[in-house]
Amino acid sequence: MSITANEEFKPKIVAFCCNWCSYAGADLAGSSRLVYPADVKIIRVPCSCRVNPMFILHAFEKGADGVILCGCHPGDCHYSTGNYYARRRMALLFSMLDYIGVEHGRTRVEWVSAAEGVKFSQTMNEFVAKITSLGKNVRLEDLRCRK
Amino acid sequence: MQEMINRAKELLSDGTVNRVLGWRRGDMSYNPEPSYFETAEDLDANFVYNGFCGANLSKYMIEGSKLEGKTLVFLKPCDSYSFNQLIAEHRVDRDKAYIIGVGCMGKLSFEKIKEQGVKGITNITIDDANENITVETLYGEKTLAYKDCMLERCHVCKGKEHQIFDETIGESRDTKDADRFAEVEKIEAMSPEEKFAFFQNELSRCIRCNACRNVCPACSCRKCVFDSTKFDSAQKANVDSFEERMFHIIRAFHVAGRCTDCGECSRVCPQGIPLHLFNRKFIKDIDEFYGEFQAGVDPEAKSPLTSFTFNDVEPGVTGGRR
Amino acid sequence: MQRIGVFVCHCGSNIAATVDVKKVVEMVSHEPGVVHAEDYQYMCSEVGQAKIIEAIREKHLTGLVVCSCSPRMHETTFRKTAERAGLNPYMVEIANIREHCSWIHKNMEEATEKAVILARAAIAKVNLDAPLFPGESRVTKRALVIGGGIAGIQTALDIADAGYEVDIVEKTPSIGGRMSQLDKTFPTLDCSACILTPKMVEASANEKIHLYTYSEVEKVSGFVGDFTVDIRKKARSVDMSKCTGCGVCQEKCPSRKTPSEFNRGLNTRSAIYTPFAQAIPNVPVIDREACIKFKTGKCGLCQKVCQAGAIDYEQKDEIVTEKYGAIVVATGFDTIKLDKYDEYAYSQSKDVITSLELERIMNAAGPTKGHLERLSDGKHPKNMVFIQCVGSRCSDKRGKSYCSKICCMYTAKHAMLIRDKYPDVNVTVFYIDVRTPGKNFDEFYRRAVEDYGVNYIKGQVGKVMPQPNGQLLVQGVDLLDNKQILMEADMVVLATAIEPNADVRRIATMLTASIDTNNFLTEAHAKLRPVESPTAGVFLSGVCQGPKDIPETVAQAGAAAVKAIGLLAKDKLMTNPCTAKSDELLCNGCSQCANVCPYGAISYETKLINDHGIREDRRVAVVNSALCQGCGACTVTCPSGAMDLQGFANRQILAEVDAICR
Amino acid sequence: MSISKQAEQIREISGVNPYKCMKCGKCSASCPSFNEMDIKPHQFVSYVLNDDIESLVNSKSLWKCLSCFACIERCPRDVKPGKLIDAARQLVVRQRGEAYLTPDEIPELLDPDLPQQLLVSAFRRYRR
Repeated sequence: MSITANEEFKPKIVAFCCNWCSYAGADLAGSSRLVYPADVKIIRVPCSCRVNPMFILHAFEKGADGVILCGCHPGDCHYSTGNYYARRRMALLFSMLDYIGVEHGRTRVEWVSAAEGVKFSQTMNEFVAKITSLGKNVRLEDLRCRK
Repeated sequence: MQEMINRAKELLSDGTVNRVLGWRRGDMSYNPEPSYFETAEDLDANFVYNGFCGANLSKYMIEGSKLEGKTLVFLKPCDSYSFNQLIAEHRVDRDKAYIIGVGCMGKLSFEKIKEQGVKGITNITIDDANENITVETLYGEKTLAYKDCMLERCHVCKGKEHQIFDETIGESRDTKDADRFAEVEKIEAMSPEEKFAFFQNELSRCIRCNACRNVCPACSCRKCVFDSTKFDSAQKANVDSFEERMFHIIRAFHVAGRCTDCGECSRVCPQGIPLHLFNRKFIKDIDEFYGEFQAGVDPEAKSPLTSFTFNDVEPGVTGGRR
Repeated sequence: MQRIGVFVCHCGSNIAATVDVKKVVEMVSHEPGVVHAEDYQYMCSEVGQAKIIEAIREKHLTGLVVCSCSPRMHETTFRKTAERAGLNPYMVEIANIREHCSWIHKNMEEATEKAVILARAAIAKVNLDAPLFPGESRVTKRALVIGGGIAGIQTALDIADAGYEVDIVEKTPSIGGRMSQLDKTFPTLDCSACILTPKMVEASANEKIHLYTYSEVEKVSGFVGDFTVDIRKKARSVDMSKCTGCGVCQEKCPSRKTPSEFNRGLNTRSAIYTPFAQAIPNVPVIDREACIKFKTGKCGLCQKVCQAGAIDYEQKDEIVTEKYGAIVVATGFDTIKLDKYDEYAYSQSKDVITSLELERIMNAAGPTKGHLERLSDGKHPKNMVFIQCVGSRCSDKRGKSYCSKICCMYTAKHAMLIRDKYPDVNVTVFYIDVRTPGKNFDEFYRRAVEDYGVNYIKGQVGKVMPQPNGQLLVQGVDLLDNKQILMEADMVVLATAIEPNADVRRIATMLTASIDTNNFLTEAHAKLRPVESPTAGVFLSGVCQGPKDIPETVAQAGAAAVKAIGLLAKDKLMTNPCTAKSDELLCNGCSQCANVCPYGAISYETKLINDHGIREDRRVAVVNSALCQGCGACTVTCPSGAMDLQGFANRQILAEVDAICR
Repeated sequence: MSISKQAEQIREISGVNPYKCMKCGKCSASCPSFNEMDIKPHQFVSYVLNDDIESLVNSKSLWKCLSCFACIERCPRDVKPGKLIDAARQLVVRQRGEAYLTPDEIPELLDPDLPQQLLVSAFRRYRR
């Protein structure tokens, strides 16, 4: 990994959050002042099922070091069934990334309800720690994008 | 083969069909190509069916369905899965096709023949029993076992049964002698570094000719997302290994749950990239996670990615299986 | 190219204390498309909004980015601001630099950098925004209330009073709910039945109210203003139109061994039964699990004795499909199971009971005809111990983390009633805290102590030990005296925690209403929208939303009714324009999108398509924007990318990703 | 070692967050050794919170706790005073260095009045 010892590695992390549960959970984490690293940037989507595997690959391509998808708990989807589809899509995608040798742990799915500010913050802290330990994403980044 | 020609001529002459979709003799004995035939004369002169007719004709029926009248299409057992899948996706019109299921004794790979150290090939003939092939070369004749020259996909043959047909002609042979997922499992057992190196090596050869996409019966979009401006993923001139990786993952994802494992992608790849390893990984995962599923068996069946159960595996668990 | 204005809010010091707003303004002003950037103390204030309007007009802005609090808070506000200045409201994006930034980061440099990135992502999205226009949908002028307890009854009465049709679906054979099981009510000690029964009668007599008792909601589809609901009317085996409610069938029924649900299993009932004397409707049901006729085919006694010929063994479940504009959930509560609290010996001794069981014992229509007696031997108790917070305020895995709210008051009520009726009984209450906020509540509790001599001890009970002589040995502690207490009791009453009715999970799933970790239904806003669920058109009434007593429940029931009436009073609703849209030129017609659509909003048409000169009939997907709710499931399923979601388009999300990863 | 360091150590050894206590007293209500103790189980928490480990360590209670775990089992807030007292004991034992209990020492210590439960819990705790 090409990080010099004295330069602290700040990972880039994209979090896709569904509008109804996880985004609200992130809001609750905020209003409860539950600290998690600034490396996490949240993109609001209506539902976890809106997240195209292409978005995730694209994020990695553009230099993200980790991507996390948060949605309503299975059974609680605002749109009834969206997260069930997301769960299958992500299960297959993550398995494929693992198969081509991308360190697993760079991708994660977590179900966070609107009431789970604590869980949201904990999840983000854990995820950032994980990505920091994995270091820079060098396998999926399109090197041309760094120029 | 003659039986097929005779039957095709009958169906043409009695007006059941307006044309025949089959394989046309190529410039060499080992490279027939898919083609329409509209006359008895053309059929007699150019129609061919032998061990080299690996091409899956299902996808051609997307266009065939738009033509006037019915088209007679010859489908091998494994091709018929693709046709069924296309019916499920409303891409072909069953009523526009007259399907003759043709027997298949396993199909041959020119690459496999060359791999056995045969050079300067001028002609290849296959014995009637499909046990041996005789390769005429500039340096003399050589006999090879049919089995050793088969396409990878034939070693994991899905069976002799046609999934859909109006009538059948000829005998089939189940050529399965390998485990379908053995190669996938071998890769799964590698370390992340080995896996990455393996795919890096394979995919670095990709020249982005799109042959895999063009031949794939599941890749039947009118306009591919990779050619669309909507996704900012349109082809870039300056391709590198990264983009190939993304292209092949996304392509495999798009056909996941719909891919019948017909193996055409690997067959046509001019660079010999084992593209089926992507599709088969998804098939294996789908089988493991959601129960066995073979696309193209039942056109009414819901694809694994457009259905779910309340207790599906969690992505985290899956990702961390090992 | 858009002309974008960026407005950075200080939110007092909420944002400005951690984010250098001036720097954010400076940084974003160089972003592509940005022609205006400013900051202000409170963007959401009148002055702040006026600044936005002024900028829109002066600089001819085509898009807005407001860097402020969560879009869940003020997105609507700023959309309306934009609209007032003549800008399409959907040309507004919010960068959440409060909840997702200033409130959770402590380092100013870090927070400012993140705020800039979040603003860039919003700018990138606005750059690709297109004006959107809401459609209209109709409102069915009828409401559904799920649950026929006091909450459901009150909501239905209020809705009916406003002139709208309302249906109550109640799963038990009678409306009335938990309140009908109570003996007296605090803080006035009037009889529960005396105040509830008139309301039950009123509900059944009201011509606008239709009761579906012994029925359950089976399926819900549709959306606000236009729900379609399947209601399963379970086979009553009694013809409601013929039954006169004479009760002879219940007297004669030979199967009498089934524990009475209404009396909490303290006595038994017949197989054909009404739960209680004042049941509405006063029409019994046959419990087919218990009925001898259904089990063996022999008997049929009730049919023989029924003068009205109302017994119908052939009756089958019936599914009724109705349309509603609004749905109110009032599913209520139950007490928790005590199987994890062995130390209180609930399962070991019949004389350890829950407070709800005590209500039945104290009730004249209850299993002991209102006499206070031990269930083990029928003896009159001399010493009674009440234990508070059984399963409430437990952050371990055994109980509930919340305060059940009603127990302090009903225990004071029980203690008082017992001391009043039986002055010879010593009553001891072990409590952790006595919580009595509420009008006349603390006075009520003090009366129990001061006027009735109830012995309140601060400290929990560790263990209840049944003795061979039938006594119960209670080991507790008096924390104020710092002494361990060992006392004998004849009866122990457990103030058992309450929890939402077990069915609520199923109902929430059908309604796509969210529930919290304790299975309480989530309100749209904890403070400002307490009776609305986050799902439009679904309202909350009573304990299904959180623990509350009767006065609060009735108040909330009325509030939920008002919200429902406000919706029903509208003729049309504006629909969310962020719906899916299919590009006909790209569509393969493969039907995959329709397979995943939860609303059945996608259909297929064969259309003549002109694809760059090629004219042909193609099967293409068409989205019904009135049905589409904008989840986006279809967009990901579509292999060709023909299906896209307006307001959350593929290119927009990718642009946000780019901005973040830049 | 400073006092607060000790308090910290107790929290670390016990894994208990004493702030979770809501002072319900169920621990004291459950304790079979309550009457033998000078500092009662429900008071352990405040001694830790007030950094008065000294008193806790020198109390009779430290050695009167039977480690029966009733308080741990029943504490509704996961505070588990029994773990705190155990941690305080660990603190003392660790300071004594190698003086752990070994099975050979048991016969000498045996007292017919000693509750069996104490013996079992002593083994559970100190035979490392």
